Order: sequence, then C-alpha cells, then structure tokens
Amino acid sequence: MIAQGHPRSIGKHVPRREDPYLLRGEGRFLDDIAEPKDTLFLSFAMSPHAHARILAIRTDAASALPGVVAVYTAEDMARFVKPIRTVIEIQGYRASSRMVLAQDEVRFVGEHVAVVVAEDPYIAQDAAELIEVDYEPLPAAVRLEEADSESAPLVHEDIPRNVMFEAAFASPDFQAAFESAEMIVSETFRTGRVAGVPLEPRGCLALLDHVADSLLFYTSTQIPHLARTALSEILDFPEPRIRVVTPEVGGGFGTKAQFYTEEVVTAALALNLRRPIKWVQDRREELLTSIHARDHIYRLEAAIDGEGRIKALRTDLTTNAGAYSSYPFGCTLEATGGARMIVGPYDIRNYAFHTRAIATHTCPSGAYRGVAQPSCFMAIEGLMDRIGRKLGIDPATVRQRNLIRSEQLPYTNVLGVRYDTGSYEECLRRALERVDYWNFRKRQAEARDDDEVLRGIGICCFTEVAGAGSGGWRVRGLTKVPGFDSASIKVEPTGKVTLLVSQAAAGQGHLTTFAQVLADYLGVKVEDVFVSEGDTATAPYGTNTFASRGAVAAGGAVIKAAQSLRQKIARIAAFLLDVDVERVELTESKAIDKENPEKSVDFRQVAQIAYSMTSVALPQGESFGLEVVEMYDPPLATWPNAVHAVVVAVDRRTAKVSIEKYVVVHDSGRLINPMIVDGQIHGGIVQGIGEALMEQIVYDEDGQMLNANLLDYLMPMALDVPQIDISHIETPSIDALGGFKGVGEGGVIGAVPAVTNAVADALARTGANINRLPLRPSYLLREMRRRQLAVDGDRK
Amino acid sequence: MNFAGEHLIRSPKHAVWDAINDPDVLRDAIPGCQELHKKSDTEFDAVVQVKVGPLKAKFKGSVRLEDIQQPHRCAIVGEGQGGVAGFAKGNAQVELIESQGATLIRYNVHAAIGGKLAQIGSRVVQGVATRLTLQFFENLVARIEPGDAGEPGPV
Amino acid sequence: MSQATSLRKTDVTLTINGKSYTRQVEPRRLLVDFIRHDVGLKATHIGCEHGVCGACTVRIDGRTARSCLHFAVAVQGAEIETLEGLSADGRLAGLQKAFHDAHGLQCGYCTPGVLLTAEEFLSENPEPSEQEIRAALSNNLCRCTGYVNIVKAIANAARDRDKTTADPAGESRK
Amino acid sequence: MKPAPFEFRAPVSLDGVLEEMREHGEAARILAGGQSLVPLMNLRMLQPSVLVSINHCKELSYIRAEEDGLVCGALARQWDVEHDQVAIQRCPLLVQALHHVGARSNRNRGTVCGSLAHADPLAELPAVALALDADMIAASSTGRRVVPAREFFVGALENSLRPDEILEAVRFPYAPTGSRSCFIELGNRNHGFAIAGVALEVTFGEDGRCRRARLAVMGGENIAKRASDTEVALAGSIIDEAAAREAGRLTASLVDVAGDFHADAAYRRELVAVLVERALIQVASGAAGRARSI
Repeated sequence: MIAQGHPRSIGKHVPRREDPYLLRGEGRFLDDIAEPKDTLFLSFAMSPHAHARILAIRTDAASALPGVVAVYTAEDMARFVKPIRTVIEIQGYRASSRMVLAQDEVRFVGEHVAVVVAEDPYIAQDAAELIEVDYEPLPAAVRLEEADSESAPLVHEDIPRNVMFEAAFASPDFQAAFESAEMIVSETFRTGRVAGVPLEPRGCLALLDHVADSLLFYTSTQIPHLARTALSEILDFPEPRIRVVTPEVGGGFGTKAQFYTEEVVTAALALNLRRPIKWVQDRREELLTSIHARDHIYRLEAAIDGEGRIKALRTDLTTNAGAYSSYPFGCTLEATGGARMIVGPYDIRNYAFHTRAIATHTCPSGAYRGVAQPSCFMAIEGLMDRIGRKLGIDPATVRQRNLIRSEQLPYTNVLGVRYDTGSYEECLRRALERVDYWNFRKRQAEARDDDEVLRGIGICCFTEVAGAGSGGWRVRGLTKVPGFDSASIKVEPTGKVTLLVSQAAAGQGHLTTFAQVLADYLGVKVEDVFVSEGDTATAPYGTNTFASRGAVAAGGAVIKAAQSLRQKIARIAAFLLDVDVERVELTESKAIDKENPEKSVDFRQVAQIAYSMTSVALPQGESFGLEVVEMYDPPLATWPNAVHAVVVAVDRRTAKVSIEKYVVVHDSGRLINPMIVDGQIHGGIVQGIGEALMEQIVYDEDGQMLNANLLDYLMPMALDVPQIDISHIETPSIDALGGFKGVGEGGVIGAVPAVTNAVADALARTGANINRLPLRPSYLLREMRRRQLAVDGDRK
Repeated sequence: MNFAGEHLIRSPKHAVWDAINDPDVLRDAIPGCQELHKKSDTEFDAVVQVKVGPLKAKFKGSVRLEDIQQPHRCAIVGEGQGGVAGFAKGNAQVELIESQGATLIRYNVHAAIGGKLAQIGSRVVQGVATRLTLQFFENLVARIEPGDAGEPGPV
Repeated sequence: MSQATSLRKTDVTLTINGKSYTRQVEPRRLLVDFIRHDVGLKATHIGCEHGVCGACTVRIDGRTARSCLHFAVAVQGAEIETLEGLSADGRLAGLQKAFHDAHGLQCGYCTPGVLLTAEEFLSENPEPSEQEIRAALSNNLCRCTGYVNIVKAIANAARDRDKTTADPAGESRK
Repeated sequence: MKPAPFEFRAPVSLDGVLEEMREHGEAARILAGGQSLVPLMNLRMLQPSVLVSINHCKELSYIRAEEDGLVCGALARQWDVEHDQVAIQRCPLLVQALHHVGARSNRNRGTVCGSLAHADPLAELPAVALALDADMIAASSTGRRVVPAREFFVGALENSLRPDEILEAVRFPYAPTGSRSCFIELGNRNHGFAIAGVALEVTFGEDGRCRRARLAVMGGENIAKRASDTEVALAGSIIDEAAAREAGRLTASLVDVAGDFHADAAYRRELVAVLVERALIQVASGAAGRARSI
C-alpha cells in the first residue's frame, strides 16, 4: 500500500542517476579495474576442430617463452577443479558434465584445450599460439536436422542419438479435438542461430587476500550470487571466503547470465598460484564460446474451424543444445520454453507438444534475451497468417477470433499456467489503429503486380513470461535457480537510506528504478535513497538479473522490506510527535501528524533515536537500528503482453528489406520508469530486427564457424532502424507485489515474428513461402524466383 | 566450397595418368609446394606455403591418391595443418577422358578450411582456394604438355 | 616486466589530452592499450579490435580515429584526445546533457565512442537531418539502445547548440 | 586479439622508406592509415616481421591537381581527398565512392593508396581505379614505374608491386567535361561490406548519346573487374531503360561471382545486373554527379 499523499515517483520519467559518471567515461567496467602490478594474464588455446580426439599437447615451446609463468592442460586443472555439471530435475534430461579445459576430446570449434598464464596479455597470446596439439579429427554431428539420426556421431558417449532432453505433453482430449476439426493448417519454421554479442566481451579478475585467505572475484556477470555458489562448489572452496563483485557491465542480454569455464579457470589459478589473475575475452573468442541461441525447428499443425479458430494445436520442436548443457539453465530452457510459451495470448484449449534438445558439435546454447519466445512466436504468428490466407480471412481477424477475451481473465491456459491480468484484445485493437492497418490493406490490394516495391504488414500478438518465482523455475526442473529476490533497507543515522538489492544490472538503470519504488513505499525522497547491487559481500542473496525479473522480483522485495520498516519508523515518530501511530504518515523523508501536517519529524530525527544518539532513550520494547532484509518470491510468473505491427517495403529486384513503420502497443502492468521501459523495448526490437533480417552464427557442414568477427556477423546499425512508435496500456498484475510485470525481453519477442510476417506478407503475392531466418536478400530472391520458375514452367 | 572445371591436355591419357602419380610433377603443380616426399605409391608428405597478398600460411600435411581406377579416374586428397592459421583440406575428383589423341582432364573439387582461417577470412580465402585450384591444373597442364606447347598464355 | 620483452621495448611519448606521457612499450602496443593500461585513462573501451564497433574512438590531431587500429609508436607527435579530455574542458557538456535527458545510453560501454563521433559530426553539421545523424552513427555499434534515443539526443543537442553558437553573421553555419 | 611482435621503422623521407623496403622487402609491410592492415594484424592473420610507417614522411602527404589528373600521394587521407575541391569538381566518381568507404573515423586516417594496395575484393576504390584507368606510381630504391590499374590488381588482396616497391601515388584521370558518374553498392546491412557494387562514368555527346562509358563492378571473391564488353555495347547508344537493362544483363554474364553465406552466386550475379541498370538510369537521368570543368 503506497504512502498516500506522497508525490509518486513510480511512473515518472526520472532521468538515470547512472548517466553522469558513464557520460564522463568514469564507469569502471571489468577491464577498467586497476589490477595490481603482479597480476598475471590468461590466454586460451582453442580447438580448430569441431570434433577430434586429443592425442598429445606439447607446451614446452610456450612455457619457454620469456614472460610466460605457466601453461595448464585439462590434466593439470583436474588436480584442483571439478567438472561443471548442470543439474536439471526434469524427466527426460540427460546431464553432461564439462571439464574446464577439453579432456581427451574436443567437442566444438573454439573449445579451450590449454591455458597460458603470462605477465602480459600480448605475450600470453604469443604463447597460446606456440602450443602444439596433435588432433585426430573425428566425424562431427553439426546439422540439427541430422544430429539425432542413427548414424550421427555421438557428442557424448552416454547420450544416445544425442538426445540430451526430450519431453512430450498432450492435454486430456487433444486427440479427439484434433481429429474432429474441419481443417488442418501446418507449416515448418526454421530460426537461425544467433548470439547476444554484448559490446563488452566477457572477462574476470581474481584477487587473493592472503591474510584472510579469501578470494575477491570481479566478473562481468548478471548472476553474482549464483556464480559465487557455483565457484564454491566447483573449487571446493568455502563460500563465505568468496566475494563476487560485479563491475559496470557492458551489456548482458542473457549471455552473461551463464557461468562459464573461464571464470572457474581464472579463480582456480589465482588460488593455485597465489597471484592475481585477469582474463579479458576478445571478440573472436566471444563469438566462438559465449552461448548461442534460437537454432530451432518448429513443425506446427493447427486443427481449425471454418472461422479460423484453432481447436487443437500440435507443436514438434527440435532445439540445438550445442556440445554441453550450459550452467545453470542448461539445454532444457529453450526446449521447454518454446513448447510451453507458444500458446501465448490465444484461447487454445487442446494442445500437444513433443520437444527435444539435441547435442551437436557446436558451441553450447543458452538463455539469450527472450529465450525461445522470439522463435516460437515467429512460428505461431506465421501459422496465424497462413490460416488467414488459407481461409481468405484477414490475419488480424484470425487473431481477434483466437485471442483470450478480457472477461476470461484471470485465465488458466492449457498448460495450467495462470494469466492474472492482460489486455490482449485492446493491444491488438490499438496497434491496428496506430499502424492504420485497414487502409494499408486497401492500398496493398490496389498495388500493381509489376511494382518495383512489394509492401507487407506483419503483426505479432504475444505474452512474455517474466518475473518467475521459485514455482516457475521448479516446474521447469531448474531447482538450482532459487526464484526469490531480496532487498535490504537501512535508514542510516543521518537519515539517508541505503538500499541493497540482489540484482546485477547491465544497463537497465536499477539504481534509479529501485530508488523510485522505495521512495513511494517508504515515503522517502528519491534523492535520499542510495542503491547498490552486484557485490555478494553487501547485497543479500537472490536469483539476480535475467528473464525480465528485476522489476517484479527485486521490486517486490523492496516493497515488502519498505512495508515492514515503515511500521517501526511510524512507531518511533508517533513517540516523538506524541500522537497515536495511526495518525503518522511518512512522506518526503518526514513523518507527519496527518491531523496537523505542519507537526513533523524528519527521518534523521527518527534515526538518531533509533541509533541511540540523542538524550531521549528509545521507547520501551523498541529495538535499535532501522534496518530490515526481506526476501520476496514472486508468483509462478507474471505475463506482460504486447502487439507489434510492422510495415516493410521489399525491393522486388534486390529483395532488400526496409522497415517503413513500426508500432508497439505494450502492457507491462504498472511501469516504474516509462523512459527506461521504452529504452528496453527499443533495444529488444533492434536485436529482433537483426535476428529477423541479418544475424546468424554460421557453421559449415564440418562444424567450422565461418563468421567469428563483426564484419561477417552482421548486427543492425543506426541506418537499419526505423522510427518506433510505442504506446502503453497499464493493466497491473494482481498476483505480483506492486503490480509490476517486467519488460526486459518483450521487444525482441515481438520484433522477430512481426518483421518476418511483414516480409512474408509482402512476398506472398509472388507465391514465396517465407518460413526460415534470417531473411537475407539472397534467400528472399531465391524464394521469389522459385515460384516464378514454377509459374513460368506452367505457362510454357 | 565446391567448384569444377576441365582442361584439354595435348598428350595421351597414359602420359597424363603417369604424371598425376609422379611426385616431381605434383611438386611443380601444387602452387607454393616446398617439399613433397613419397611415403608410398599413393601417399606423399608435403609442405605447402600459401601466399595471398599479405597473408602467408605454411601447411604441413599429406597428399594422397584415393579411389584409383587406373587410368581413368582418381581422387587427389590433400590435408595440411597451418599451425595457428588452422587447417585446409581439399578433395579433387579427377577424370581423364581420351579425345583424339589428347586428354580432357575433368575435375570436381571440394575444399574446406578450418580454424582461424575459416572464422576470419572465409570471404577472402574462398577466392584464394578457387585460384589455387585453377593454378594447380594449369601448372599440371603446362608440366605435362610436350615442349612445343610454348609458354603458357598470360593468366 | 620480464627481461626478455624489455629488449624489444622502446620509449614512446604521446601527448594525450594536452599532457605528455612517456612509457617503455613494444612497437606492437596498440594505442588503445597505451591509453588504457600504460597511462590509465579507462574511458576508451575495446569492443572488437578489428575496427568495426567504434567503442575505441579517440581523436588524433583533431579527427576521430579508432585507437584499436593504431600502434602507439606510430602516432608519436600527434595530439591524442579522449573522452576524459573533451569532457574535462566542457566541450561535450551540451551533448552529455542531451544524452542524459533523452536516455541516450543504457550500459554506457559504447557511449564514449558515440560522444566523440557525435561531437565531430555536429561541429561540421550544425543542423543535421535525422537521416544524416543516423548515417554519421552508422559505424558505432550499440547493442542496448537500438539507437532510437541516441539519435534523439544528438538531434536535441544540435537544436540547443544551434541557439547558443549561432552568431548573427551566421558564419558558424556552413 | 593482440598483434604479433614486429620491428618498427618510421623513416622521415621517401628515400628512407624505399631503403627499408629494399632491405626487408618480402618481410616488410607499409603502414599508412592501417585501416585495412591492422585488423588483419590484430587477428594475427598477417604477421609482418618489419612494419615501415610512412606517417612521418611529410613529402608523401599531398593531393595535386596535375595536368592529366588528380594525383594523391601515399599519405593522402581518404577524408581529405573526399573534401578536395578539385576532386569534387573533376573526379566525381572517386568522391562518390569515398562516401561508402568505411566509417568517418576510418576515412579520417585511412589513405587512398593504402586501400588500393590492400586490394580487398569488396573495396570501393579499386573498382574506381579500374573504371577510370588510374595509374599507380610504384617506387623502389631502383626507380619508379607507372602501372596501369588493370595490371595493378592481380586478385583478392594481391597487387603486382614487387616486394621492394611501395605505391607512392595514384593518378586519377579527370572526368571529361559533361560526363556524369555514380557509385552504387548494396550489402545485407545498410552500411558495411557490400555484396556487389558498381563504379560508372558516362560521357554524353551533344546528341545525348553515350560517347564513352567506363564501368567497373565488384561482387565476388575476386578483385573488381572492368566490364569492357558492356562499355563497347553502350558506346553510341541512347541510354534508356531497355539499354540499361540489357547492359546490366551483359555485365552480370561477364563477372565471375561465387556464393557464400552472405549471398549465393545467383543472387550476386542478379544484383550486379540490377545495380548496373540502376546506375545507368541514374546517370542518364542527370541525377548523377556532374563533372564541371574549372
């Protein structure tokens, strides 16, 4: 319950307090931290083969290079490091463990085979190139389409047909409903493998405190607490003597929400050599070894009625897990996510899925922004358009007929998941209006067949899983992911407020948004609140930052802590104001007597009493200090929803796509800072535009990556981005404290399907069937020509 | 990377076949070949220095003749470790067809590169692989045809 | 530093933000590493080391340049400027305020390079169109903002800058 | 990635540079702007043992309007040439192409000669040099020689300079008065490496017919190529839509293209045809850069 009468901070465009030092270039990112003089630097030798047996490793030339201190292989590391094992308690999952350096066998190009420790990063790389490795190349399972066949080479001996995870589901009367429907519409969708590519590659710095024999570990991460626990288990080193500190992070997007082998090696070697160790990744390594995502095949079948309503939907999903199950989310997150989230905002009562994560000799996959949702919504929203084309009903109308209606909310979907509130119909209605949908359709119908430019419009209606609590992670088998987050509030003796949260931002503006929440729920001026996070020595334990959970989980924890601390402050203030506690109201860092507001005491005066620093003693029974820590476990998940509508123009001769109009109507429940929410949506949309039009990690049939550089892994630049028109609907969550729903991933989830559908719509006239990403001009022209050849063939 | 082509050699089929199996001929034909030692009738150890403008990579590996159907058809398979740059392998299916006393040599090449060369230079290296293949067969032709064929024309 | 590498080291003196620094480094020492690690000015960031992302943008003799594509030894005698220098003497105040007000940054890793690129662009194009701003930014990679608010911030800075620097004779406008 | 070690030389005179190249030749590389060279060194694809910087050779830093063409010295920065009044007036194709060369900060430091000597298959300046029959002035300690563009570019990243030679300067012939030119390229992204590109200059006669067309095309794994047959076909004709389309088709059949994951061969060939057609239409419609006599 918000402090009444308090000038609200939540909902305001509060400029970010992070900006001033970042704009002066004073933000300290990982490699900016001044490392001690005796710091040693790491460089890894990487496998050039996708699959090979390691016959011999000769490190003498490398070790002999002046400036090199040591060279380690897997055997050396095994003495003091255990393999990383991703535990996922879900039926159908086969765990695989991974040594921090490849042992006996390399399983993807770029896998680390040895590590050099040297006095200078340049020398470390010189030495890494002197390491000679004799490989016996072995056949590699690379193409997802073939990796689970009988004859496919095995990535792990103990995982038959490379099926690392498999699960199926069918709602009670699915089969009957599927067979009774009038018509089946089916399609296969193939999404391209992409990577998060944060502008700051990964890196870490391990420092030893000899006296306390403890480890101070800086790492560019989104999961400081989870990383600390993992380090302790893998190094067998007491968790209380590990302190993980998150520096400024130059973008994460999920890429840094994994725990990587290099972090283990850096910490282990610091402990072993008793010297500070620093490792900074370069871009080539980052593209080769940071997690990839979205390498998926969807086969959808929808049983529909004459009106275009989906009576029953069947999803067959295959995801590429890569060589190992990444830590902590593993290879099941995309496979379960894609299969479970695809029903989205649609009232689909009969649903069945069969989903699998297949191991291949490629870089491990992991949780990149949106986690499977951009792909699964590309599939379902592509199917909605095809239903429309088959029945001659406009795709917007098909969606209107399938959407869950507001009067059905709260709604429990076919997988038993509860959508508490939402604005599915209203978002679609407003998006169609703002994109001037029906006039566009009119103009499109009048367009001539020989126009040089083909225009199309694409829609994506979606829900986004966000703010998942412990229930949400357990249901996915991810028992190592706690689900709760926490906040510690201290009103200091001087009356200022210290807020510590279990998060680790990478540009989301946490220091500003959590101060806004605390200001409203504690009745303190926002400028009196000082937020800090990311340091496990100060911030309380929590699940940290990924999957659009910050606002919901940590926001909720701040509210819970504020509500409990308010009582104590009000009691002490009532004592000072000599009034009944019900008459006390906290506002603007003051406690006022509601009945005569000019009578008040400020937080400083209350704090002085609480810290026993005045002549007046604390009232009987009151404890000292003004400090509280609260853990908050959000509901199973919150469900922001949105509609993206996009108009594209495709040059018929060059098949180059340009985005002419981009409209978003978004509902993230109650918005804390709309300016920051819009920034998250902009960034997500542009990553989605990249994923749809140009981004792809390319492996050849031998498992060689062909674009581990930014000239060949194309991402959108300023000239590729349209004007983006965002409008908000605020339907607060009734399950999550504060009514927040989260927004981190909505942008990318909506953009991939909407842009793909727009291009497919533009080319539908040419008969091209656009169902795979990315939509490079070469692919689009080939599809246009394929049908034209067929047409020419018929005409001859 | 796959590419194909053919060349007419003004000498009889058996002479072309012998040449393809002769290490001295292969050493002259393979562009940048510095060493070629016979390990067996069908396998040779090789050191090849590939130079593309500023890029230089030395490949140590082997050249093997496989699926030999004398004197009609065989596969010339080359594999080399380029140390840090990565590795390269090529498989040239070669077919000899008699035509009026001369021989048409038809080839279908599949080449693949691995390691850093593939990750960074794939765009440039592809053109290089095509050109080196053409050069190989042109050198082969020049080496086999009797002297009166004169200087090989400007490339 | 170990004895071996010192054989190949030479004394390199660079003028950075008006101050002269002499360090003993190898000829291969990249300018960005000299600035960041040998001198300790950490505002200039590394994003790719192959000249694509723009995070390492500095100014050499008054013009923007990618400091990952230069060797320190080869730019001796030149005037190097980094965000720290331009920010200290207030030249970027207008841009910095515009970026703050328009939420033109999120993680801040690309921001130094973007600010230097924008400053050079605005000093030569006082009244740019949005498309011209996008073209000027078309080689500074940002993965967080989707460029929307960066373009808005630069447009706002141009508008405000126009008011302050426009003199009646209009020389300032090209 | 950090570059491999090398010895560094920074002679202050051209003779000093030529002396270094004579001594080290094969093992040495010239460092001018470094915008093409240093990325390859940082990625350790290229590990010269000696790097000869010409940045301290003031005598090589010039843009001279000479009798028969604009001469850019080895240190002429791309940005300076792009804003040189004579270049703008009399070599419009060169200036149009320079707009596409990398980012502003690349062009501030990158040199025209450096880009030409590097000879990347998808670089714009080699296509312009070929189209305009530019002359490359190669210098070595034993003397100078003029290498016409068509003999200078051998292949991807390969020019015909001897190991002890440097590209001292390049001469771009002036565009004939009344000629019009344009440079078009297209990539998978709106700025960055192209998939195909066209450098075109057309001189029109009084009757509006094409008196001479100079056309070079880049598009595949090999260096840019002059489309001489198309030039012959265009000579004397009115450049209308049909002629432009036919010229595009003819040029596409001349160019050897190869596919890769960015674009398959068929697409590259079709793109060359479309870009040539659109360049011709743009030049014919007068929308192109017009060469003015001073």
